[in-house]
Parts: sequence; structure tokens; C-alpha cells
Amino acid sequence: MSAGILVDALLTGAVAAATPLLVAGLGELAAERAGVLNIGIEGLMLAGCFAAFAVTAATGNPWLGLGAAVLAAMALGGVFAVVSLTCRADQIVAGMAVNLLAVGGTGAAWRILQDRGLTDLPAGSGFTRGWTGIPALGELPVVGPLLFDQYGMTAFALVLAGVLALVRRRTRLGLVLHGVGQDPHALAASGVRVLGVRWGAVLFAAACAGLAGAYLSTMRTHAFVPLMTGGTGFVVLALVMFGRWSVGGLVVGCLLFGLAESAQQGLQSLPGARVVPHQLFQALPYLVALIALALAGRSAPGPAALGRPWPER
Amino acid sequence: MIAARTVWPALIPFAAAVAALGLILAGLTLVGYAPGEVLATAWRGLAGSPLRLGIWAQEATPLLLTGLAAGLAFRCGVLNVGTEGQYLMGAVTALAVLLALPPSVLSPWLAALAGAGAGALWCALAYGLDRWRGVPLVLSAILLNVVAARVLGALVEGPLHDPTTAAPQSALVPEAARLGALLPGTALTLAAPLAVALAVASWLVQRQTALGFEFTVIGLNPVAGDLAGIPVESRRRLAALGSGALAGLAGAFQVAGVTWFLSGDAQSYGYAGIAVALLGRLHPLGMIPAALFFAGLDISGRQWERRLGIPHDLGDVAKGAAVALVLAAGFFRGRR
Amino acid sequence: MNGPVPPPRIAVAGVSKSYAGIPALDGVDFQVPAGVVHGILGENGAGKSTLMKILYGLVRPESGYVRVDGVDLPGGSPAAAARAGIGMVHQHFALVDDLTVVDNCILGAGRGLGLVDRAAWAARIRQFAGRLQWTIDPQARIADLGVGQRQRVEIVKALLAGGGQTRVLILDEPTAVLTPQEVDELIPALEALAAGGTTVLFISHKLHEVERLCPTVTILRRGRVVYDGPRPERDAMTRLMVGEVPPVLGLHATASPGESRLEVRNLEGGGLHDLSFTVRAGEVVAVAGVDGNGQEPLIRAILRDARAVTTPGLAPEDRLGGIRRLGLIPDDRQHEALVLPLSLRDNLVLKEHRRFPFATSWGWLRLGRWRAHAVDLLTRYGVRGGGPDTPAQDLSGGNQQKVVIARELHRNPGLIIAVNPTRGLDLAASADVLRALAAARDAGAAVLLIHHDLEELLAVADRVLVLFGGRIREAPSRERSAIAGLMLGSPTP
Amino acid sequence: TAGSINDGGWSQLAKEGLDKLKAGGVKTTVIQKVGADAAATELRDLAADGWSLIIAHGYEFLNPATEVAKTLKGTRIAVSGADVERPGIVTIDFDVSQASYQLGVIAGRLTKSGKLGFIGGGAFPSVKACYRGFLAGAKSVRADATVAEAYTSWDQVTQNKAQAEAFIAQGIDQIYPDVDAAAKGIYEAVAERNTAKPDALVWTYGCVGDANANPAAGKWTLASAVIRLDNAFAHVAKSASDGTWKPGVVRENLASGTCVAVLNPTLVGGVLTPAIQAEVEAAGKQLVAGTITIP
Ligand SMILES: Nc1ncnc2c1ncn2[C@@H]1O[C@H](COP(=O)(O)OP(=O)(O)OP(=O)(O)O)[C@@H](O)[C@H]1O
Ligand SMILES: Nc1ncnc2c1ncn2[C@@H]1O[C@H](COP(=O)(O)OP(=O)(O)OP(=O)(O)O)[C@@H](O)[C@H]1O
Ligand SMILES: [Mg+2]
Ligand SMILES: [Mg+2]
Repeated sequence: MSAGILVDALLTGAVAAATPLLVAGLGELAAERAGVLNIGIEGLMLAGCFAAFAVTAATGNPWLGLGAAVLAAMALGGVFAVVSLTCRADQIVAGMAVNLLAVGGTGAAWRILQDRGLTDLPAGSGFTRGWTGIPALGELPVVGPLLFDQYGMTAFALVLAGVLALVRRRTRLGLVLHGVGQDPHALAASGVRVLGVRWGAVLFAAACAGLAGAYLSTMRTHAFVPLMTGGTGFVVLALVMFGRWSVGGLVVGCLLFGLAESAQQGLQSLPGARVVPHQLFQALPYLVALIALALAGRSAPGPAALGRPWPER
Repeated sequence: MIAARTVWPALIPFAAAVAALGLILAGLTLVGYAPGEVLATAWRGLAGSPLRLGIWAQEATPLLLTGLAAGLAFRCGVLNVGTEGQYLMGAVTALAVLLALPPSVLSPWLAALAGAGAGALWCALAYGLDRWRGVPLVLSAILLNVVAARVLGALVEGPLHDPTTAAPQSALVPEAARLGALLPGTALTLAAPLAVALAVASWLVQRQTALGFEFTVIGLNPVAGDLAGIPVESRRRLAALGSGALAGLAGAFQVAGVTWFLSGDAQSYGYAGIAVALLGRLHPLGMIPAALFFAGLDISGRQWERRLGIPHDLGDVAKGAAVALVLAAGFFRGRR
Repeated sequence: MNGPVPPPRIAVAGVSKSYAGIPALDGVDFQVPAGVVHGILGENGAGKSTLMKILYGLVRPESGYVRVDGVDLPGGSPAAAARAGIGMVHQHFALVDDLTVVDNCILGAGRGLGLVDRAAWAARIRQFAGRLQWTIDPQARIADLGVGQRQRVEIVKALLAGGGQTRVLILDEPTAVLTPQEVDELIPALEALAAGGTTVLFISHKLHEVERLCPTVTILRRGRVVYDGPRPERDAMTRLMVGEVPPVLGLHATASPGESRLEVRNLEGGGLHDLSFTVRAGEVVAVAGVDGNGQEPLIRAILRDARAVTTPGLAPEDRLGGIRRLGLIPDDRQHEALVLPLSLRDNLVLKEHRRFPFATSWGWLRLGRWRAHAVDLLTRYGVRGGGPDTPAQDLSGGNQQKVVIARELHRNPGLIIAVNPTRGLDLAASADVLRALAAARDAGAAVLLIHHDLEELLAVADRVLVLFGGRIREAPSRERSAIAGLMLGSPTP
Repeated sequence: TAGSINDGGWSQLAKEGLDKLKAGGVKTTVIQKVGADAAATELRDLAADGWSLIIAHGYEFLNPATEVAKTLKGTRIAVSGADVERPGIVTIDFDVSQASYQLGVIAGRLTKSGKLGFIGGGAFPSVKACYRGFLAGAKSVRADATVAEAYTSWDQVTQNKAQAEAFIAQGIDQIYPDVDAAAKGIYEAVAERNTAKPDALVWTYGCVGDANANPAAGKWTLASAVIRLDNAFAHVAKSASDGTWKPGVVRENLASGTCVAVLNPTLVGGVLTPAIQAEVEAAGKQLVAGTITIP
């Protein structure tokens, strides 16, 4: 077995694992830039994951599933926004409530789905790998596994990252988002509707989280299992912070985390690996995230108004 | 005016709980269940006999303890969402102590101490990462929750494994080392009255002691607290350690009095405790009805399932809805 | 009042607005022709800012209308106001610190959410600044600019929002943060704007500025127009604003100072250079200076017990004991002194909550004592608007400040540190605060007063130190112009 | 059950097993998603409701069941999936390692690379027994075969898919998953790979449940090591009703007809040549006879 293939596999795995993190992370990045910290992102992903699966299973059309994921996550994101923005409850706490709602809601809805026998996607209805439809592209060195031997969401994530970077640097929208998270008073004085912008950012983040969830169920696995997001949303939060609230930093963080995941898979089947409890391998990505955050330290503070309600009183 | 200020806030969580239940009942009625039967089933399961009441109290106990844990930290402005992991670390440490020490009546209490210590240490880890490495406590605590579950899994399959079985579970705590049941047929132990006593104590500390007053001040305005001469960091540290200890204690009591062993994917009541704290509006006494409400939903859910075939995930939905409603009603406003 | 043709540049009629049932504006009418600088005067809380926010569309009036050049302005739309050629500079800076000047202008004056052309905006910024004889670096970060520069950015931003033909420029207390010299530079620019046809609405509490700039004024009291017309004499103006002649200040010490209570020796760091001074019992030592010249690090050093700072008269205890024994009136009462959601009772005991008679030695609180104490202080210090159970956040700013003062001064502390203690207060309330400080001094306290308002500072100070660029110098005389000179860095005469 | 009865795995199988009893005229009920913390309560509740036999489906119920059994009259408790003798209760031990050995024989015969993979949901003895059985079976027909092992999770589909992909990249062409419902991820990986490269197929298997017709990779699932829970449940139900109930461990294995290898009928005669079939059968006989033992 040539090392090249193994490296390719490592990279493919890394990118596949990084994709949902990046999609959800870009949304959360926008929300945090606007000053909203949503730790319910895990719940929103779960909702999207389920909705995409359910609708695809029922209709056989994964595009409808994607749409459903976005809508479901935005609906739940709307609950978060009402509670934390309009009613000005603490954002962290509102996020916890969203997680509870998502876990309960998808659990109950999954039972209904099963009673109808919709536990598998109809044959061939999920999205397929190699989104270009040209298998040859996947054979290309480096870019093949990184970009083409993946699902469409990976390409979408990269485009979205590019668009977001552009928005941040070159549009007034980017400035408004930045300002709303940095100094909402200043923006409000200029007539910007701070709450409106935050609502928009939260809904955008929710839509992204929904797509990330849809990726897990209708692209990456073609399956749904309760709680299948398994903490990915929390990792997303860590990565946004690790990336210092910049698109580039987030992309790097997602790839690093994806590599840790992918390497963990490879490491497990090494001959000597059995000496170590396998739980340690599974904890590895989380430990890596913690250590990376700890090493990154507090050099750059986040948006000044992150987590604060508006208006303050 | 005064009356309006003090009475309404206390009623809101009850209203939220009722509304959440109403929501679920309405949904069930829509799909064809008789609401009367649903309620009656729940009531018999909860309060149909002294035994049932005992079970209800038993299941509310860990929720009350983790609720107190979360509440203590939140009130002081320390957003400890790591109670999940702290509970597990407390449980597994208590188990290790119970298995290692020669069994005696003292064992459960030593285990409780050890569990509380372990919970506090696990929280200290998150607190330290925040304080000295700038990792927000919320993030470090959540990531450490995952790590704690894995550590427990490794311990239960490793050093604590029951050698007589191939299953991934720990050995059983010897009978002599367990916390005895107060009511035969239940696992209602001294942990329950102790949890209530801790709630009352928390309330007294919060209301009647300088320390509690300082926690409240710091939670509401740390800058003013600092300039008033309150050692903010040391108080926060204390709140974090106390919070972790309470969560760990919850885990320890559960092992010493209810399960007597742990499996690889043991249940934690940490996140549920946060919800309890919120539903109780961070008021230690308010958390008693809140814990009973949550435990009641769990028990009723299982009764509904067994007798009426209703999926009991609905209970989780009701919990989330109740908490969201309480939040939306304006309690627990954001930090400044 | 004005001629029927042409219509007034700005016409306000019957404008009312109330907050929580309390009227902030009550049937306000006034008109201003094109091309003048018009003063809007009134005490704190008179409703000036509210009125201006209504003109700019940030607040929607409950009744009444605003017309610009005879055309109705839709209420509650800043975009419409900007289209109508209204620009506004707020009482507090509305600039995002970590962005550049261009970006702030795009944010504040631009519209839409699309792509931005920074080069074009930078050119316009230079052009507008040039017209006022200013130079502004569009690429500078706001955080790196001084307050004077920031105020210019604000004005240019407001002009840009009007799209080049600003018809009305609203300036809400633009000079509050400026040095006298910066004010001197601002005034001709405003006159130039008016000469170009722009109507400037100028708000200031400093009557000498109004006298230099505004031929006409509108005076508000408790949300009503009490005067509208040519600028009256100063005494008449103050009477109209306050309803009575303002209290005369002149509160210098009569006795000579006693032992040393606060000693600062060769304090360095945080932008401070070799700072030394002493405050003795029975004197008010005032530190004058424009904000940002080292006040913050100085305060921090004193509160954090830097080694260079000793407090001989105070306890040899730890810092905590020290702080508790210190009377501290911090700059920002809402964030640094009060716990807003807590009751007045709790706020008044905070700091002493561990001490006899408010707690036992075991830390058990004696809440009955708390209440009696609160009732006593609220009456003694004349706090209005709430009882012991009222949350601090329900009080007005002035009453909140009284609560802070009551808490800090009732114990007769040996050392008092007050930072801008009259910020946001009206003349009467300010005088109360200064009198309280003077009374504490007369009772033997050492007072360090760090204050931005030179007039008030001179009224009560026994000695004046001037902080400039992190260095401190004793003012040789109490003469206003000499001190103002030192504040701007002129060498000691 | 500990999990949801529609988890597509362990708990769902129990429900199906129970439904077969029900079809035979037995009255049944199910309570699902019970954690160890509430297990004792539920067991007592079921007993109080008058059920004559409670099957606590999962090793985690062993301790609570033992405890509850001390005080019960007239209700019998069987803990399925546990392997320890406890007073007052029946435990049903499932030994899938022999069936796994039979799958190993198939894998050893059909592998091209000689590299096999085993993915377990957890790394505990009963799972490792399947690994050892699979390994021994493979070695019995191809001495140079290697079996890589990895342990993932019982419910994280994504993680299992990634693990299977990592195996495939290493050249492994036979993957035996023992990860319960999360095997969906592994089948997905196999299906994706085989669709992309039909000329170098990767084969897979089922464990515990019959995965031979799984929608994702049924075409490439050679056989399943199945636990016939209905069979096992029928055994205890019979002993509970006919007076032969005796606390102790009931060992269900190949010989008892409960833990058996089931070949994928659609592949029999194709990839699964008569020769292989014969070999599998022969191995089965020897395992039952005890002439082959799993190390
Ligand atoms: N957003 C608000 N909510 C409630 N009350 C408000 C609000 N804004 C202003 N007020 C109240 O309206 C009144 C007028 O306030 P305004 O800010 O217009 O005064 P001002 O004349 O600008 O005072 P100052 O000289 O202190 O700036 C005050 O009593 C103030 O407390
Ligand atoms: N943001 C607000 N929300 C609700 N009520 C407010 C708000 N601001 C002020 N008030 C109320 O309006 C009243 C006037 O407050 P304000 O601070 O304007 O007083 P003021 O006229 O400026 O007096 P002072 O000179 O003492 O500051 C107070 O009773 C206060 O409770
Ligand atoms: Mg005021
Ligand atoms: Mg104002």
C-alpha cells in the first residue's frame, strides 16, 4: 500500500470531517461578529440533520430535504432569537434551551418517522459523492481528494467562505455586522437597526447550521440516528474562537480539526494502538481543540459586545 | 407595586411549566389521545401511592443537586455548563472509592466527599483554562464534558471493570458500602433530604450571609463588586469549585444509593440540572419544584409509553419549551 | 414669526414624546431659518437630545411634525432624515473604535449593504474636511485618534450623510469633551458652514460658547419650550433654564491642611511618568486635565495599591480594608459604583456588608439594620424617586449619584477620591455634590478630585494639579487661563 | 430496552423478537430507553402490573434486575445479553464468536488483499470475542490474513463511516462491523466505494441483526452473524411457563440455534460459491462439536 494513497485518504477524511464544521462555523462566525453567541448551534444542526433526512426519506428528493433542513433550523433559530434578542435573555442560557428543544423534538419526531417506516432513504435519493459528476476529477492529485472526491457541500462551504470573506472586507454589510458586534450604540446612533441585523445574523447562522446538519444525514451518511451530531456544534464554537473570528482562521481550524479526526481513525488501526483505551482516541479531537484554544490564549479578544443583550437595559 | 414585583416572578415558572404541559397535551389530543387519561396515568405514576411519591422524590434528587450546582455558579456569573462532566467525574470517583475501601457505614459518605472533590477538580480545570489561558469557561466546560464521558468509559472498561462479565460495566458496590433506602422498593436515600437541606442552605447563604450577597453582587456587576472591595476572582473560584462539588456530589450519591455501579455510557444529569436551575429562576428553593417537574416528566413519560404507547421524548420537548418560556418571560436577563 | 416666504429651514410643531408615561417632550414648537447657528439650551434631562433624535428620525414622536424647507419629514426614519439633508453628531461618540475613519464614515453615512469603494469615500472625506480647514487621515483607526480628531470625524461623517448639501447639522454637546483650544478651532468651522447655508443646531451647557456662536436660541425646560428667539443675556438665560439663579460656588478651605493621607511617589508605568504628589487631611487636591492624559492609569494605580502609592493615614490592612475605608466616587456610577438590579438598601450597604453592625462576625447579615440604615441615608442625602426596596436602576441619574455619595461619604472616610463626580448632573445637583465634598473636607477628610470641568474644579479645589501627557504639574496660580494652558501642554510660565 | 425500539439495532431486534412471541399468542409490552438509573423502578413497575416474565434487554440491567429479583414473587426476570450467574434471575448469554468464525471463513476465502477489518462499537470482551472469532475463521483458510481492529461508537454514524473509509484506504477489502445501528455508516462507505470502483469490490457483513438486505450495501453484504432473539426469548418464555425455570446462565450460541451465520441469499451461488458454503457449514459443525474452539 503506497503512502500516497494513505495520505490522500487522510486528506479526504479530513476535508469530509471539516465540511460541516466549516459550513456551520461560517454561520456562527457571522452571528458572533454581530455579537450573538449561540451555543444552541448543536441543536440547530441536529434539527437540520433530521429535517433533511425526514423530507428526503418521504419525498425521495434530497433538494427538498436541504430546504427543509434550512427551514427547520431557521425556525428553531427563530426561537433562540425571540428568547435571546427580543426578550433579551442570556444568550448562553437560551442556547442551552435550544439544545434541549432540538434533542427532544428530533427524538419524538424520529419515532413518528419510524412508525411510518421511513427509516432509510429511498435507494439513490441521497446526494452522491463527486459532486461534479466527473469521476476523473476525483482522481487528480491533491485537489482530487481535497475538493472533487467530496460532496457538493464541500464546494459550497468553500464558496461560502469566499463570499463571507468578501462581505467582511468589501461590503457595507460586513462593516455593519462588525459594528453591531463591536459597538451597537454607535451603530444605533447612525440609524442601523441593531436588533434587525442580529436577527438576520442569527437566522443566517441557523440556516448554515441546518445545511451542516443536512450534510451529515443526506450526504455524508444517508442515515439518521438520534443525537447523531454528537457534539459537532460545540466543536464549531471552539473553532470560531480558535480562528479568531476570521474566515481564514476558521478554515484553518476546521481543517486541523478534520485532520485530527481523520488521523484518529488511521491511528486506531495501527498495530500498537490497542494498548491505549479506544476512548482516548475519541477524546483526542476534543483534547486537541482544548489544547489549541489554551495555546492560542487570549491574544485577540472577540467582538466587544459578544453575548451582550441589546439594548443593554 | 411591591406585591406585583415579588409575586409575579415566582409564578411565571409555574405558568411556563403548565403552558409547556398544555402544549404537549394539546398535541397528544390532536393525534387522538384522551387528555384525561394521559393526565390520570401521569398522576397515578407520580403520586398514586407513598411508594410512587418516594420514586418521584428519588428521581428528582440528582436533578435538584445538579440544579443547585448550576445555580450557584450562574448566580455568581460563572457560566458553568460543565455540570454534565462534573457529575460523571463525581460518580466514577465515588465508585472507585466504594470499590476500593473496605465496606462500612462510612463508605457512602467518604465516597460522597471524594465525588464532590472530583467534581470540583473537573470544574477547576475549566475555570483554570478560562482564568489563565483565556479559553471561555463555556467552551472549555463543554469540551470537558465530552472528555469526561470518555474518561469514564475508559475507566469502566479498564481499572474499574467487573471481571466476572464481558460487558463494559464496573463491579457492583458491596451491599455494606451502599447508601440504604429510606423507603423499601425505592432508591430514596438520605441523599434526598440532604439535597433539600442543601437547597435551603443555599438559599440561606444567598439571602443571609455576606458571602451570598457578594456572589449576587459579582454576578450582577463584577466591576462594582471589585471596587467595593470584594475579591472577585476568589469568589468566582469559590463558586466554580462549589458548583463542581455539588455536581460531583450528585453523581456520587447516585452511585452510592441508586445504581451501585456504572456502565460505559452512564447517564448524567448535568445538562438537565442547568434547565432545572433556569426553571427555578436560580432560586435555590425554586429549584425544588423545578426538579420535581422535570423528574415528573421523566416518570410520566415512561408511564405514558408503557401504558399508552406515547413516545417519551415528548417529555424532553416539554422541558425545553418550559425553559424557553421562562427565559422569554424575562427572567435571567443577559449579563452586562 | 419668520416671513411667510421662504418657509423656515426647519419647523417643529406640537412634538410630544413620553417615556414610561413621563413626558420628555411636551408640545414643542420652534422654527429656524436657513444658514444660522441656533442654540438649543436646557438643563440635564430637559429633553434636548430627545428632540434632536426626533429630528434625525431615531425616535418617533407621539404627536406633532417636523418640516424641512416646508416638506414633511416621515417620523422614525433616519434614512429619510439623511435624504432630507439632516446630519447629526451625537452627545456620545458614535464611532466604532477598531475601524478606520473611512469605514466609520461608510457605516454612518453610507446606505445599502453592497460593495464599498473606499478610495472614493476617502477622497470625499478629505474634500469635506478641507472645506472646514481640517486635515483628516481617512486610513487612521479611530482608536488611535484623540477626542478632538474624533469629533471632527463625527462632523465630517454627519456632513457626508447629508450627501454634500447638508441642510441641517445637529450637534449635541459637541464641545463637552473638547479642550478650549479645540473649541476655538471648531467655532470658525461651524460659522463657515452656516455661511454656506447650512443650519446648525448647537447644544451646549457652556453658555460662553453659546454667546460666541448663536444669535438665536431655543430654551427647553422639562420638555417644554420656555423661550424661543434672540439670545438673551447670560443671567436671563440661566434663569430661563434653571428657573432660578444658579448657586454661587466658592468653597475653599478655611483651615490649613493636616497630616498626609495619600502619597504618590515617582509613579511610573501605564503611560505615567514620574508622578509625585501628596494629599493631606483637610484639603481638596484637584487634578485637572483633558481626558486621556493619564487619569485612568492614575486612578488604577491608586486603587490597585501600586507600590509607589502609600496611604499613611489609612489602615495598614490589606487593599480591601483600604478600599473600604476610602470614599470612592468613580467615574461611571452605573458600571463602577452601583449594582443596578439590586435595591437601594443593598447598594447603600455594599462595602460595609461584612462589618458591624450590618453583619455578625460570622458573616450573618442583619438585614433589619440594613433597612434602617438605608432609610436614614435616603433622607439625609435627599434621594428622591424610591425607597429602600426600589432597584437602583429605577432612579434618575442624579439620584443614583446621590446614592453613591451617601454611601461613600456618610462614614467620614479619611480619604476621598472622586472622579468626575458631577458628570451628567444639572447645575443644582452638581452644586450639591461639590458642597458635599467641601463639607467632607471641612470635617477633616483628604479629597482627591479628578475632574474634567475646570469651572467646578476651581470652585472647590484648594490646590490644582494638572495632568498632561502622563506627567503632573502643580498649577502656580488658580488663574483659569494659566491652568487651561497647562492642560494643553504649554510649558510652565 | 436501553435504546429506542426503533434504533435499527439491539433494541429493535428485541422488539421484533417479542413481536414474534406475540404472534404466537403471548401478551407483551415494551418499555424503551430506560437508563440504569431508573431500571429498578421500571422492573418493579412491570412486576406490579402483573407481567409474569420480564426480559431486561441489555447487560446494564443485570445489577438492577438482581436486586429487584430478591423481592419479587410471581414475576421472573431474564437479562438478555449478560453472561454472569446471579441468584434469582436468568441471564441469557449470546456467544456470537462462533458465527463470527464462520464469517471469517468467508472473508478469508474472498479477500484479495488478505487485509480484513473489524469495527466494534466498544472495546469490551463480548465485542472482542467477535473479532477473535472472525480472525480465527479467516486464518483457518488463509494463514497470511490480517484483521485490523478499530473501536468507534454504537451510535455515531459519521464516525463509523469515516473509520470504514480509513480501512478501505488501507487496502482492506472485507469489513466486519459490530457497531449496532451505526453500521449504516459503514455500509454507506462500502456502497460508495463499490459504486465508484466496481472492479475492486469491498465486502461487508452484519452482526447481531440480519443486515443481508440492508438498503445501502445489501448487494455487498455477504453474510450476517445473527442473534435470533425470538428463539432465545421463546426459550425463556417456555421455561417460565412450563415450570422448568431455573435461575442461571442460559448460553445461546451456534449449537442452540440462536447465534448463527446467515448467508446472503442473493449472493448464494454467485460470489458465495457452493465450495465456500460447504466450508462454512463444515466449520459450523466442527464449532458445535467443539473440535474448533475460539481462542
Ligand atoms: N430611551 C429612553 N428611555 C426612557 N427615558 C428616556 C429615554 N431617553 C430619554 N429619556 C428621558 O427623557 C428625558 C429627556 O432626556 P434627554 O436625553 O432628551 O435630555 P437632555 O436634555 O439631552 O439632557 P442632557 O443635557 O443630560 O443630555 C429624561 O428624563 C430622560 O431620562
Ligand atoms: N432608560 C430608562 N428606562 C426607564 N425609565 C427611565 C429611563 N431613563 C430614565 N428613566 C426614568 O425617568 C425618570 C427621569 O430620569 P432621568 O435620568 O432622565 O432624570 P433627569 O431628569 O436626568 O434627572 P437627573 O438630573 O437626576 O439625572 C427617572 O424616574 C427614571 O426612573
Ligand atoms: Mg439625567
Ligand atoms: Mg442630551
